Amino acid sequence: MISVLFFAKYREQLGTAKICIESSELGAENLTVAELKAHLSQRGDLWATVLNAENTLCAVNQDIADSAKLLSDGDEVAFYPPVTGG
Amino acid sequence: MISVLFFAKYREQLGTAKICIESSELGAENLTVAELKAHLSQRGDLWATVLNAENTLCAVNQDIADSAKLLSDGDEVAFYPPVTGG
Amino acid sequence: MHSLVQVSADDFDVGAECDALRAHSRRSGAIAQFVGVMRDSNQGDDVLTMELEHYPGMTERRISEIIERAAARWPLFAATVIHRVGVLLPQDQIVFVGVSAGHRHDAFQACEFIMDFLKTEAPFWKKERTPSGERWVDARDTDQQALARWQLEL
Amino acid sequence: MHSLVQVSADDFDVGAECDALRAHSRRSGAIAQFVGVMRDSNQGDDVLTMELEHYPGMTERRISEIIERAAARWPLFAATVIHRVGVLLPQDQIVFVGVSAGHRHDAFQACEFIMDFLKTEAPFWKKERTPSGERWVDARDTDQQALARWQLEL
Repeated sequence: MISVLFFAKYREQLGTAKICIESSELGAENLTVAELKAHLSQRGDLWATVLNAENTLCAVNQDIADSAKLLSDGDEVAFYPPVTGG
Repeated sequence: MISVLFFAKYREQLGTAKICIESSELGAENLTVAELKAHLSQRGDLWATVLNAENTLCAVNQDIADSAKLLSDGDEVAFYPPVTGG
Repeated sequence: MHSLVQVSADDFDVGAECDALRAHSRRSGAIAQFVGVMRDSNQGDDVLTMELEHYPGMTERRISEIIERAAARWPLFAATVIHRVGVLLPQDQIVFVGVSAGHRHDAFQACEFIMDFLKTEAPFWKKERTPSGERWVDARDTDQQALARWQLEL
Repeated sequence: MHSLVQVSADDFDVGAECDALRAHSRRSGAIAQFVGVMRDSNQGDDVLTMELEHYPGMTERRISEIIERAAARWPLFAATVIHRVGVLLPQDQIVFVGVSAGHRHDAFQACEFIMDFLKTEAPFWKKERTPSGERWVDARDTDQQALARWQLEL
């Protein structure tokens, strides 16, 4: 199972803070972040827009990750807009 | 009358924090700082050494001044070593 | 080096944090600090309240990692980073960064370095409530540009 | 711009000074602060106490003038400089410089600028008491060198 978190504007736009996806549902064993994005984009235009926006950031297990990052069962993936703290 | 102040190491070395010099004693009406130094240097070797040390700083009426600065009656002149605050 | 990272809804006491840095710095002498304060306006609009969201766990990790990078670059005695989350009002304190070092220039540099990277890497997001409604604050190009300095300067 | 200069034997409260800067900064958002702390050693010797002498009147004038130069160079909302005199013990606070500005880089720059010029222009002198006797602290070349930055940078 992979957990996928959404923050801030994305959390509001998608109406969810966290989804859990069973490995069986993903169809492949070791997906990349890009492949996870493609899979989630099937959920609708809004998902495709948020996930593929140029400035969407991704973290895997709380470390910043790029699209080529390979995922494993149990990983925590997060998608979020540029940060605005401080 | 001109007041002359000494600070820190110079105050200790000369054994005085402040002297007052009557205009009549100075011999001239409008002395420069350099002339005041020459006048005070007559007080002894220690005075000459302190006043003519390369890094001795001077202020006239609490503004930093150089040797060419012209003094007037009532002025407050200060001689001090490089500062070490902060 | 002693470091402290705190992310919480609670306000912080700048005097107490400075005292703590001082206690870790008998041989240091120089403490540089930054306090970020909530403004009462942004982009021409009054801001009534601001809500700060973050990514619990990752936030603390990223801040600790930024402090480690600063400590690798400048000799530091101690560093403290406190960031608030939740609802804030104008003039509330948002963030504290404090650094103690042997030399004041190192303390200033490390403090500003930590702030600059916190601004661009730590997962916090601000939502403003203005008289005309709520809006998420957009990231600013100037914060990205501020990072360029740290590649050029020593 | 609001400015405060205080030279006194009394200790200062960093938290209260930060609060005061905050109160003058509804539209600012960025407060940079420096606290100088007495070290327990210098040039390899233990320092038991330190006595700070100054030139009353001139000290305050020079510090005010340094703040004005900083305010002419960066847009500032408020600046506070507090410097202690008299006898201090290791870990005692010596100096506080706090600056609030619209942008954090301006606040950092102005704060460091004020410290650098205070170090070289404000008439303070330190005398240390070590186990082997008293000595006046010598001015450091590095403090003069620090000024060079302000001619080069903007």
